[in-house]
Amino acid sequence: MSALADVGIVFGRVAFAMLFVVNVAAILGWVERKQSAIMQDRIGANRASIFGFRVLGLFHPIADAIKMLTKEDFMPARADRFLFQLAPFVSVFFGLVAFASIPFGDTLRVAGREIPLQAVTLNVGVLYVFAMLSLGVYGVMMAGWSSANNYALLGGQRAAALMISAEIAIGASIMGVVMWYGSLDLMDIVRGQGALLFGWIPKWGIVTQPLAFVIFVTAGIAATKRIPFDMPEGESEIIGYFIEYSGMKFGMFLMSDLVETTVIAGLTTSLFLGGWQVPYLVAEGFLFPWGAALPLPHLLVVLLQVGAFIVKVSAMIFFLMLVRWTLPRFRYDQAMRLGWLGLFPLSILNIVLTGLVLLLWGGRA
Amino acid sequence: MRVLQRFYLIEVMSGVALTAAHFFRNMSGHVRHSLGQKGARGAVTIQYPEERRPYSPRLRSLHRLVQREDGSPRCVACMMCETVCPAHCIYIVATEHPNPEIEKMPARFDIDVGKCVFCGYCVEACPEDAIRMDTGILEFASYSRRGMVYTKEALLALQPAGPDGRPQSTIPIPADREP
Amino acid sequence: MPKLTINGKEIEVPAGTNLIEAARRVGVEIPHYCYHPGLSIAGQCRLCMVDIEKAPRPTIACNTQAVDGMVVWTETDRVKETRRSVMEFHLINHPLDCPVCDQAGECWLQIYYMKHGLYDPRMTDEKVHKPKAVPLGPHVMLDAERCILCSRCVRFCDEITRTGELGIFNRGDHSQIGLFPGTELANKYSANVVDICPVGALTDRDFRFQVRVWYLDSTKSICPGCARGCNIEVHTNRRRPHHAEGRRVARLKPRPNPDVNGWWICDAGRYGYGAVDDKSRLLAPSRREGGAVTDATWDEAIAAVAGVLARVAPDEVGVVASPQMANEDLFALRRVLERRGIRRVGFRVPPRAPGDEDDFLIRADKHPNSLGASLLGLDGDVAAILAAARAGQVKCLWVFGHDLLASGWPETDVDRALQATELVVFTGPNANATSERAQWVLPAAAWVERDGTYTNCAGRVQRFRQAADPLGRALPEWDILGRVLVALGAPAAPPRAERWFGELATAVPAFAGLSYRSIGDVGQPTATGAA
Amino acid sequence: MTGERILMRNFDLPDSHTLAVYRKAGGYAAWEKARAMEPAAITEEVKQSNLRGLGGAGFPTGTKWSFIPKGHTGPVYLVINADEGEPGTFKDRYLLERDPHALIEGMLIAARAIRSSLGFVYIRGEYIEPWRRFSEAVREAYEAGYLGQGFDVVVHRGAGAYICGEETGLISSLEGKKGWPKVKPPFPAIKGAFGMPTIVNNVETISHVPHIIARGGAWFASLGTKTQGGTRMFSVSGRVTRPGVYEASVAITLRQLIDDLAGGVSGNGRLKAVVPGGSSAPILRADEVDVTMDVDGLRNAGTMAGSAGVVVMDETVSIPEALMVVARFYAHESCGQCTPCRESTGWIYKMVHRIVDGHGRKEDLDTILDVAKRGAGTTICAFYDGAVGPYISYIEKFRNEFEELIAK
Amino acid sequence: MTAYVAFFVLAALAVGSALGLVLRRNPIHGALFLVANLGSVAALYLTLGAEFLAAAQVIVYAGAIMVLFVFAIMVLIPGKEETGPDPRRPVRVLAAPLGVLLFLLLAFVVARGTGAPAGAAAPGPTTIGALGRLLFARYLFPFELTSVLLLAAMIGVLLLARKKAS
Amino acid sequence: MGVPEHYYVVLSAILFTIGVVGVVIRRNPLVIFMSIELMLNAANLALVAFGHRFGALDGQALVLFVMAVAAAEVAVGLAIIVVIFRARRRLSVDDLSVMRW
Repeated sequence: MSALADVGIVFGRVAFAMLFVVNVAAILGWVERKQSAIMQDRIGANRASIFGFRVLGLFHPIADAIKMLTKEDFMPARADRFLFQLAPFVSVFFGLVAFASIPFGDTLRVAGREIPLQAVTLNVGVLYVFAMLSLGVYGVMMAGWSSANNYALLGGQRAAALMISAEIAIGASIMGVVMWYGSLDLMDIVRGQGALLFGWIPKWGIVTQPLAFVIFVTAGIAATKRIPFDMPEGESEIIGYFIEYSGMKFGMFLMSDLVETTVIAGLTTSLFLGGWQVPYLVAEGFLFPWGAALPLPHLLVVLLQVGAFIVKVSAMIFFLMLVRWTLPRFRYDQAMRLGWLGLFPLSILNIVLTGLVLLLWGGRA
Repeated sequence: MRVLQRFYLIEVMSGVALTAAHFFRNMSGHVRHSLGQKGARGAVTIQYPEERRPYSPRLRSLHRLVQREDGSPRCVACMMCETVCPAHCIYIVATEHPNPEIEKMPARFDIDVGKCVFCGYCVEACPEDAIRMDTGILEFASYSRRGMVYTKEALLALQPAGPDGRPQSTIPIPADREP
Repeated sequence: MPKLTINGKEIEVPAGTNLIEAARRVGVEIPHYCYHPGLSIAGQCRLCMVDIEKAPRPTIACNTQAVDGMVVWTETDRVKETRRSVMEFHLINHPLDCPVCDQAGECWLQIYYMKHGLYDPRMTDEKVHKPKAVPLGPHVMLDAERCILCSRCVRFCDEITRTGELGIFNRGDHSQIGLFPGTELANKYSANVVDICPVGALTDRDFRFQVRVWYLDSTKSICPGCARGCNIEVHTNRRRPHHAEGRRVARLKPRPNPDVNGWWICDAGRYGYGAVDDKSRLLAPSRREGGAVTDATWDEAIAAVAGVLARVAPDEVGVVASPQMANEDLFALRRVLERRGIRRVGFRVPPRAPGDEDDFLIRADKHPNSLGASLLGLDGDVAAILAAARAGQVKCLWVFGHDLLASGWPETDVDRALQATELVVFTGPNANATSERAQWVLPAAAWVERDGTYTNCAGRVQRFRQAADPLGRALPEWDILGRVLVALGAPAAPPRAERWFGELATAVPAFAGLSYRSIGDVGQPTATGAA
Repeated sequence: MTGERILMRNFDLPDSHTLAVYRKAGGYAAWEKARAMEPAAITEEVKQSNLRGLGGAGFPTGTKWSFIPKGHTGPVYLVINADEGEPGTFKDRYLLERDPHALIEGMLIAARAIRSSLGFVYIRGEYIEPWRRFSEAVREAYEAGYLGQGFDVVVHRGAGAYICGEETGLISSLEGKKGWPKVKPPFPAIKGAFGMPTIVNNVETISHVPHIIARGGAWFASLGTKTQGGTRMFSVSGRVTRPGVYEASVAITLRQLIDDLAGGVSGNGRLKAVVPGGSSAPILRADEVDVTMDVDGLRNAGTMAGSAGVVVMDETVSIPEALMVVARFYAHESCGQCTPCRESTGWIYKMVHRIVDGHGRKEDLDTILDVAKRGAGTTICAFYDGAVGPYISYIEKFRNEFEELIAK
Repeated sequence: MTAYVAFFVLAALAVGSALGLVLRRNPIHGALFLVANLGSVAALYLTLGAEFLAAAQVIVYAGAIMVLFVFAIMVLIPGKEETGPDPRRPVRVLAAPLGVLLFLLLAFVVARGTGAPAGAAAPGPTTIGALGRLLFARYLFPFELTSVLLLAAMIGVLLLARKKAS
Repeated sequence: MGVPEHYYVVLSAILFTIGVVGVVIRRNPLVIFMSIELMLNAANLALVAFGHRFGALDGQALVLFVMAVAAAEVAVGLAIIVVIFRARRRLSVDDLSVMRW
């Protein structure tokens, strides 16, 4: 019975993470359209209707899905059939699994069980997410290579080069956070952000590691290959590694974009925005710096935390979209220069600075 | 200022702030409007298929072949357009014209609109003013690749756009255009 | 050998050389229309003006012979000015219909206007009108308005064919080329006037409106129409398959070679490429069992043929080679024969009707490589092979290209020989009655689809080059034979025609010292010369 | 200043074209004298006489004869150019009609000088009576034994092309081809009719030869100027009181010729312009007529002696219309061989025609002048240079008349 | 039990993908097989409790080294090299028996080794901290040497990849 | 945690052998390179297994060094291959027996 419950709990944790990512990604298609439209003084997609009901264009993602499912699933004659089929799955897969070790709440205590609100507990969680992100590049390269199309190949190569340069910066910038909070476990890092600096500032990563935050967000956008770093695909004119894809396979590439956006948002939240932390909310309830306290029941606290996580992720996604619809595209060499000559040295500098600070302030050294 | 610009970040943030301002202004307009506040409105664009902006007379739209007075094409099958076409979407086969004063005429003149990039070079290259892109027709989607191929007869039947830029002639239903 | 200076460059030329040719040798091009090295000098286009020091005014270069110590300048202001005026005169009555003119793209009026004209037009009056689209003969169409009256065509008919069908009629700006009453431009070389016409006045009725010339690719080749081996250019249309009714070979043009054909080819050769894109082309190896014909892979076909050759006694194999095959093919065949010790081989099959011949280019032997085949020692008695076949002594008969049933031998004799043979193998580019009787058909690439060499009637080895891809799965004969050779156990066969020729040159004394490089574009005589 | 009539001395005799009359007047005596002379001596005598070609080009005759290659062994031809096509010229017609035997005698002497055994006389197709008279004379000469003994004469009639008056065009026509001039070199004296050395001389030139042989080259030379000897026949036409053929020394001035011989401008008209040497000669204004009529005198005056066809125009004549007539003539007669001539004669005619019709444009005159000057000297024969003479001189000397028409 | 299942599944994956690498003609396929192999080995590390190594394996090997490989293969697009006849076929055929021989040798060594006494120390909890301390204490010098090695490699690569000054 | 370490070592031997065979039979230097990586990897596996067996972390530390070496080696090796390819347009170790060209 309890084994069954264990299995159920594990299943529930994984399902929550999965469904969270998948649904957010699905809704992001609509959000992206609407947000960009409103930003640009437009209305946005609103034509799809069922019996005349349009519901703010919410049927468009459904229509898209139907369209993609029913479209001709085209494959170039000289394509590498197996890799061509595999590539979109690889692409989406690593995006999805990367979310697994991101904690969306503190430990939930129900019926004497301690349930960490995280799909998978890993003591090297940060490295795990990082590893999965770095494997995402294979989907892109496989797609580019197997299409037997020079545009696709070039797109794949550009994507690979871009992602490598971005991931180096991501990895190095994370190191600062890891040093500060002294753990590779994401749950530990989030917990560490619950502490207060000078007694009243939440010790979020954005406060302790501002430089790392900027580097991470920039490199994170680059890792998702979205504007302003969309030289591998450049949907408006370049057309990249997925040029030969159609139907649902193409849809999966589209989705992997959104999934990666969600993952980056989740990771940013966990590393820099305090994860599921609500300022001054501790396990027993609110404990404000001026001494006031508001005790809350455990379940409410957990709900508040999960809610805070979702709000933070949403806000981060909103920000990423804002950037995507605001900035023009970098040229390939500019992006490379930014990655290798800008972000990478800066993140190394950040590690050194963090080390110095920790040494001098005696933080954890 | 220059040094700061080189760091992108400030510039990026000011750009993001601008677009965010638009977003929130429009969003609040939309929300207030839907809550019944009549005066408030978010920005609204032209609702395309129903509302149309008049086309510029310089607009390059679907091609047509100009007729002589007797209804035959003015085209003399000189292949200038076929040669200049960067998309290789024009297919001409020339044949002898019964009148020796007119060197030749097209036996076949197909344009594969599916390949066309609407650069207008064919119009520029034509020495006879026999091909124009002034039909005002922009919507010519088809369910098949072959449906995108317009034959000589189809191109000859098209009329130039009216003074408002609206198409004067309708294109045949794609299924009827099987060459 | 007078020594003269052209544009500051000193050069020595043979006595009698005119200034256009002398300038060409130092790389200076003097524009001209009426001058043609193969024709007499008319001096009437007046374009080839040059400045000769001590001469009061520019002089025409075509009619000025190089003299020792002459100092010639071809680009002085005076010359340029004169050229520009002459270009203007040429274009006064020339219609501005370049876009519809078939010559556009290879028209010397266009070329020289862009190089030497570029004046502002002043002629605003009505141009002189003349007849258009007048057929002069089966191959040539005249547009008199475009004619610039260089008289090359007239001189060609007077001096080269000596048939004199053409003349210039009327006077002044109403002058026009025309046929003398009661004649037709139908001599055996008539279409050469199209080549020498510098403008679009004379066009080829066969080629007219088929392809614009700028779509064509040109490949140096040799005419396979007779033993003369005229040098030609094959013009192929690869970029616009919907043109020329899908023909890949759009036209043949003569290629100057003073030692073989001068500047000319006969009409029979010029229009003799029809078989290349013909429906009768064999596209894939095929096997006939019972009445059914099935396509096979090359591996199967080679294995089957080689298997029979290996199984049957050498005396029971007969091979009818073809003088249409290149030297490389014939040598590869010789290798196959040597390997099996086959001795029944020949290549001479009498035609049903004797070929025509004249004292200029056309030879009666309608095959390009008869001499090459005999130099390679394949000159056996085909009639004897067929006789042996009738007597049941030949089990396998391999026929290359020939239609034995349409030869000069009685059809019934050939038929009996084919019936008495167990296995008939046919190799050639096109199907014919004999291939219909073969158990194995191995499709060969046509001559424009491959590289090779022919030895012409004068013993000159000349190269032809690949201008198009082989149709279907056809292969050059040397490749087919090379594969058979390997299947018969030889270690490896040369992978390219050039390598085959290299082996040929080392093995056959007549070809000693020859290589593709030494043959070049204009050919080289064999060591033995004419046989 | 009229002097002795040499060529025309027999013209007034009745039946002057017959052998009998000619012999009675001393004919064929020079031939008898020449038979005894060495060919080179004959040529020398002619050289001394300063006789210059009277067909148009004015080339020294003796010099021309000496161009025959020395070592040549094949046939040499003597061709007489009687294709008198130059507008305003009609002297040869008189010679052929009134004194054909003078020509035959001259041919015999010239043939001996150049060692020719066959002579051709190319008579203009329209000259039917001259052809008949001359053929008759040839028959008489054969009967009398002058011809047929070492020298034969073939009479050939042209078919009506002006260009056949050009020596190589004439040779082409004689050979049975289209009458197109040939490219030079080779010159006819080296390689002419049927590929053999050929001397082409005008009727009038050869008709002078018997007199030169009979009376000596020095005498002949003394009749004219320093560079041109003897007399010549002037065909005077147009607005004069007495048009016709007049023989006079080449040293006569144009004014003397018009006023003294031709009786001055007809009616009460005032002289406006004169064409001194056939239609190809550049026109002279009334104030330019005080020039001697020899080759070099006229050349120095910017015109040419040509065939000595003098056309007189008075104030009633419209120069543009005159040019239109001339231009039409050249457009019509251009043989069509050389591009500049073929195309620009037609073009210039179209422009002049348009000007006369009142549709002229301002730039037309300059275009005509430019086109004419550009084409000049670029062609095989002198036809176009001949055409350029009137184009340029008419417009340059009477530009105001053209401009008035254009301004209308 | 689950541990055995996991091991054998992963071992099968590792061997299969290794064979794929060696036997597939197409180098891209080979590279992807190697990625799979590295992944399964990383998973094996997990079963051995070496979580940090597993992550490092994926990041360094699969994420960086193999991406470089795939990148290089895509840039060069080879693949035709091994289609022609092989002049040294006999030598290469010899590889298979030699390989078997080598394996037998190794297996023999392993078989002998298992008899040796197991280490006294029971497998203790392997924390990343411990690993870190080990690296920065006992292996500090090699660790620093590694950085020198990487620097040298970096400079070398830059030198090699530099376009010839033209 | 029940799988005996020598299982891992045998697996490591198998992988190593496959790597060796790959190096011998393949002609494409890229594939040979990858086979070498496979061999290194097999050795790593053995190291970790031994470390696990002896309860020491030294094995893992060694693996980290191997990884660093492998990374350096791949970077340099690939650079060399790219340079060779640029010069030859062909990749086959049989052609690379000479050290200069």
